[in-house]
Amino acid sequence: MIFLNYFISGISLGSIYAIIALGYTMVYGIAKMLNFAHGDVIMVGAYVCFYAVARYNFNPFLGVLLAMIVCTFLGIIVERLAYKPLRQAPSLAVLITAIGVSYFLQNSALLLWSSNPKVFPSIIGRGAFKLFDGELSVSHITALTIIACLVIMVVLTLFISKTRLGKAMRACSEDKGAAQLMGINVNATISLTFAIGSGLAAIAGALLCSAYPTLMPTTGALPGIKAFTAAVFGGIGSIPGAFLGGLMLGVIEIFAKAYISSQLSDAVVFAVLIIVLLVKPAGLLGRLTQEKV
Amino acid sequence: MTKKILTCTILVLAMASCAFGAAFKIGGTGPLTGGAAIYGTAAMRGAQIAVDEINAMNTGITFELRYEDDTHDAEKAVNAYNALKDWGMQVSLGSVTSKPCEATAAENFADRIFALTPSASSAAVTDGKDNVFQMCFVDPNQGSASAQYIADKKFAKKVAVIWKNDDVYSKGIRDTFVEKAPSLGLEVVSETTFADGNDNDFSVQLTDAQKNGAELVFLPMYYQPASLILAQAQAMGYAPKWFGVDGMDGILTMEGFDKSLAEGVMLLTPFNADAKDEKTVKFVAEYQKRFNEVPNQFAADGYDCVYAYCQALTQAKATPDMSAEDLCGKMIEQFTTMTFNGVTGENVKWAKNGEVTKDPKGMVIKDGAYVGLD
Amino acid sequence: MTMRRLINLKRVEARRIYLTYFIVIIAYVICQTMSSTRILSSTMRGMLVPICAYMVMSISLNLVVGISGELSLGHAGFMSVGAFSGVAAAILMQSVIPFAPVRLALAMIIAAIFAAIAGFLIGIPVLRLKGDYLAIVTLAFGEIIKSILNNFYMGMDSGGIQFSMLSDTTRLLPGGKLIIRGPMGISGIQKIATFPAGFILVMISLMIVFNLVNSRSGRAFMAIRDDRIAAESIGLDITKYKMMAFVLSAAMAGAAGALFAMNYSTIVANKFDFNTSILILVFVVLGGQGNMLGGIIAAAALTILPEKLRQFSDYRMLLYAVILIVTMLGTNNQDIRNFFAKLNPFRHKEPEEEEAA
Amino acid sequence: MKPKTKYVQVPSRSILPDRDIAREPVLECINLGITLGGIKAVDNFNLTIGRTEIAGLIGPNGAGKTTVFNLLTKVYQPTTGTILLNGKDTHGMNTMQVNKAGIARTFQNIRLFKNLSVVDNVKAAMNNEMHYNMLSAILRLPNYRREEVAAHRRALKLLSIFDMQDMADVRAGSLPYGAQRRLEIVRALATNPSLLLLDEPAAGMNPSETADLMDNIRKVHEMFQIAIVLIEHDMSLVMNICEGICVLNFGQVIAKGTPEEIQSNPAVIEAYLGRQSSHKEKEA
Repeated sequence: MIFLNYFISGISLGSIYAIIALGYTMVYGIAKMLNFAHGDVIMVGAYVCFYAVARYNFNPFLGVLLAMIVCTFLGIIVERLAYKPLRQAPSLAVLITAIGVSYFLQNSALLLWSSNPKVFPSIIGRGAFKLFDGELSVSHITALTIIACLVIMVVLTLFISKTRLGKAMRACSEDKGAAQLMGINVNATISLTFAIGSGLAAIAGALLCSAYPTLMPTTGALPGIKAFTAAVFGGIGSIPGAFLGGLMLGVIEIFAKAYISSQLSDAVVFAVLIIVLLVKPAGLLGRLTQEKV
Repeated sequence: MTKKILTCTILVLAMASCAFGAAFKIGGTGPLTGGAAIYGTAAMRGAQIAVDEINAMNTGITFELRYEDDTHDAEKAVNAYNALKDWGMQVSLGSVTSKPCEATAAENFADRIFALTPSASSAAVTDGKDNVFQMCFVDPNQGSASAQYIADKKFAKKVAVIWKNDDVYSKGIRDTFVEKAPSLGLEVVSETTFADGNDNDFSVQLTDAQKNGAELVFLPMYYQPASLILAQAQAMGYAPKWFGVDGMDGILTMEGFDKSLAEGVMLLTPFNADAKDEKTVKFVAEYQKRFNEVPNQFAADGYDCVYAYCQALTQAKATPDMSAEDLCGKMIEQFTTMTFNGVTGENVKWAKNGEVTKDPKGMVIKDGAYVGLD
Repeated sequence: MTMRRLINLKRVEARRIYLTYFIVIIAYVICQTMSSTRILSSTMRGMLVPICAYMVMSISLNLVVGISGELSLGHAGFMSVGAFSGVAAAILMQSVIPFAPVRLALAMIIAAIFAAIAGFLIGIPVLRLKGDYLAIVTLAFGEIIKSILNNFYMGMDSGGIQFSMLSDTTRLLPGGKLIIRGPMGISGIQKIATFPAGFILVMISLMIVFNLVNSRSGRAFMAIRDDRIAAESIGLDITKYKMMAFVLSAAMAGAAGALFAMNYSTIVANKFDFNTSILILVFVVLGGQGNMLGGIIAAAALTILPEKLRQFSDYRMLLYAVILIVTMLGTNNQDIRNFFAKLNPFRHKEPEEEEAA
Repeated sequence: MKPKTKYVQVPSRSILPDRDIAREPVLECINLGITLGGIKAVDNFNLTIGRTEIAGLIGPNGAGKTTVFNLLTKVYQPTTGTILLNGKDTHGMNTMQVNKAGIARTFQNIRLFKNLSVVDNVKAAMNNEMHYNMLSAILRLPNYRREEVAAHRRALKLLSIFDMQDMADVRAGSLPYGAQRRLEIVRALATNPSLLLLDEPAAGMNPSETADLMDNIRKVHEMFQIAIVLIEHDMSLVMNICEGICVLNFGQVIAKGTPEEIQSNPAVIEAYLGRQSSHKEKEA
């Protein structure tokens, strides 16, 4: 039973990674850039939600919605000012700019909201589903996170495969030049990707801070890196891959803590990542592209 | 708003120091940005209040305070220290956190600038340096004091320890606690860790403690992860006794924190923001007025440091025109002999090696407030 | 096709190499004079050694990123290995070799060797991957190194050196000393790193990279970077050369780590985390990939910048972020670059790259 | 290993010219095939190239010509069949090893080391004939200087075949298109191959450039006495220069023979020449 409990802890941690990884992977898949500021957009989303719910007594779901709107605008602004001018630049330059944006958001948050940790009010309370006479418990927030992940995953997949905008996104991801020739507005499509990715970040922020309720300006940074790892683990660019990668990373982390060593759990997690990438160089569900000769 | 007040005080201060002649230049480094910013900011604010109060009191001693950001990093702390040296710092408040302070303390020692750190608590800070003193308990003492306290009060026989594996403070307390526990009849049945980056989920640590029948969980850590541990323990229905250290202080002041979670948590801390003595009430009121927050132990330590300096400088009949090196000799003389009363303790004394002796107060949280355990 | 477009690469490169040496030497002489005559502020004097260490890190990572064309996000890991092994070696040698400069030099060599070994071990799996996957695996290794060093204990007594992992199980005899103490790192380091030593290390690193670039190995690195498939088709051993660049770079990073660590009295594994790796990468990208002079100037500038921004107190790191973003935009946006290029009449106009299809 | 007998058994070595008949061929492909993405991109490919032969590999777009080159140079590992290079099976070798064994190539999409100078592109290809180690390079020891000087001289000499010695220090990526193509050939030659594969060397060249190229290929052939296989759409070039021609369509060899035989082969005319008179357009 303890094993199962650990497994569920792993799933709940993993579902958080998964929801962050979804945003990462989507932006990567289409804009082909590692948006290291994603974790910090999550933090901003969480703060907006916190202030809406805790200070101004919004309905939690309205709070999340507000956070989504704010983050979407933030995403668009950041994209417009910092990333768009670098469309033609080498990818490393964009990566460094993203890191600059990450510092910027963190330090703005520090000035705006101070360094004092805030305790995030859970958006759906702290209850849990008890199974097997209470031997096993799945907290509501875990259930909500997984449902949210699944919904987002399905909606995103449908959006990308069925809608016109989604198809434009896929086209940009395959070949920007060709997409342009087909009359797709590549710039607008990439901006849209950022908008959606940032909106997702707001949801991730609310869920992250509901599950692990402390909120600081650095809250998003480390989960962001873990989620990035999860996205690569599942095959970066692949939406189901991000979901699977996130869940697996969470489970591995908890099992490593429980059965190997809590001190070395990070080392174990990253070692597993390396092994997976050696066996499957494009991640679990990723596609390996062969260079044409 | 706080920003404005700060600027105003600095302005007033600048004018004051012009009006009354020179002031003692007192400087410190601490994390004002980054993940540890809360500790540095608190210590700086505490010190600032003390400086303003002393300057207004007309005791003949005036201070000019400057805090520099070290982002909780030894390299940046040395840079910050050097910036203070360039400014003309005469006495130092060291650094707020342990590792940076180890680095700046070495500089203090080499430059013969006296340092009294509010909260850098590792033993290596003062080790081998005659002019570096601490306002807070040194970590090993806190570990052994906690073990002693738990054993004396017979809180538990079986204890679990959860500590932060990449933190000097946590590790320092944990080491002596675990070392001392067996001789006091305490059995450490579970010992688990966490680190930056995996400090969200504590289910494994808590399950391990529960599985091994720990009646008490010792938490040598700061309050932010502790708040997560308490919440998750409650969610899984695990209710052991909790015992914290001085870093736990501040848990009640977290915005949005459900105080019922901390019900019954015990901690050893030199400072209690709810204490009713005159000094504490005055300090807490002023802090709340300025910053809209309840001061934590870091703020109190910063506050006390400045007052301790004030006392020592007065007794030594020091004047601001003295060099840092002259002041250093006088301060060593004073601090090893004097007794100080502050908000973090009465009858505070320092040993020759810079360690502080003050009585840790056993506290328990009842109805969302600290109550003395004794 | 005008002949003006055909820049004589050899001449440009030779000029750039001599300019780099020249600037480094001049900068050293100026700083050393100002430092010894105390014109330089304490802040600047305190930063001389770390700047040298970061310059070497920048050169070292440039060898991987700029010259070999692989993205590494875990370079601080090698610095960490070097810092810990170098400092430990220096402490162990303290009684045997009382003369500090020799001890420092030996410690840096030992640090380089240990970091090179780490680089080799990591290189075996890492170099099989490409692009972003390689980047994430180097990140992972950086984290693993940090995690291991946070749990590593080493002590010495009259009986010799003892190691342990996870918790301190070394049984040191009385008089023995625990040198590496897990998360507490190493404390009480003798500060034997000096600015001249840093300068020498920078010069050696530059010499290694410049001389290597103009040799068969350097050409192989760059050939592989420019076109892996073509490089294979002319018989270059990709794995061997990638490994060579990686190990050499790790060794340089190790020496830099030792230099850095011995400028402070204390060192912890957490110092060398992802953020430090990124900082070094910023030096390289800002200075221009493959451009050693740019890299070392960026290293110096970005180390000094946060200190010069202290007057802005709380807004310091915010400004730092803004400056970083604006600089990246300014150096990489074609419109902005063209604008500046127009202002500068002496600038060589780089020809637009024509993709041959 | 029985390469000799196998070679004798292969019936389809019709394009081997008489002058090499007494010598072992440089290359033999036996039943070579590869499946890419479920499609048999090349199937049952048999070809033998003599020591000093110049052969052409032609066929419509998508016939699998470049795939054959990729198989020979092990960019792709063949799913079936054997490649014998100088009588030795190349099974299990990678691109680098195949090059060391004697095959050098150029690419359809030019693959130069763009940021290196012209001469360094050539010297990079001479890597395996230099032997000084990293330490000699860093310390600039005498053997470094000696070998570098020798390599530089040889590189310039190779460049001079194509009249490129004056551009030695120019960045390869900034060369005009034709010069880039020529440089690729020089680079391939610098590895001392016994078989040179040229993938559309005349693509994008104007007629006078093509004529120069033809001369240069002949010159190279005479100087080095090596075998050359070229893929080319420019029929005038192929017919002029090649002693033997192999025609591919849909991954299958449909004809082999001398230029005259090919020109009159009905299958070829139907598949290739008959369907489009592209070489006429190209010549224009």
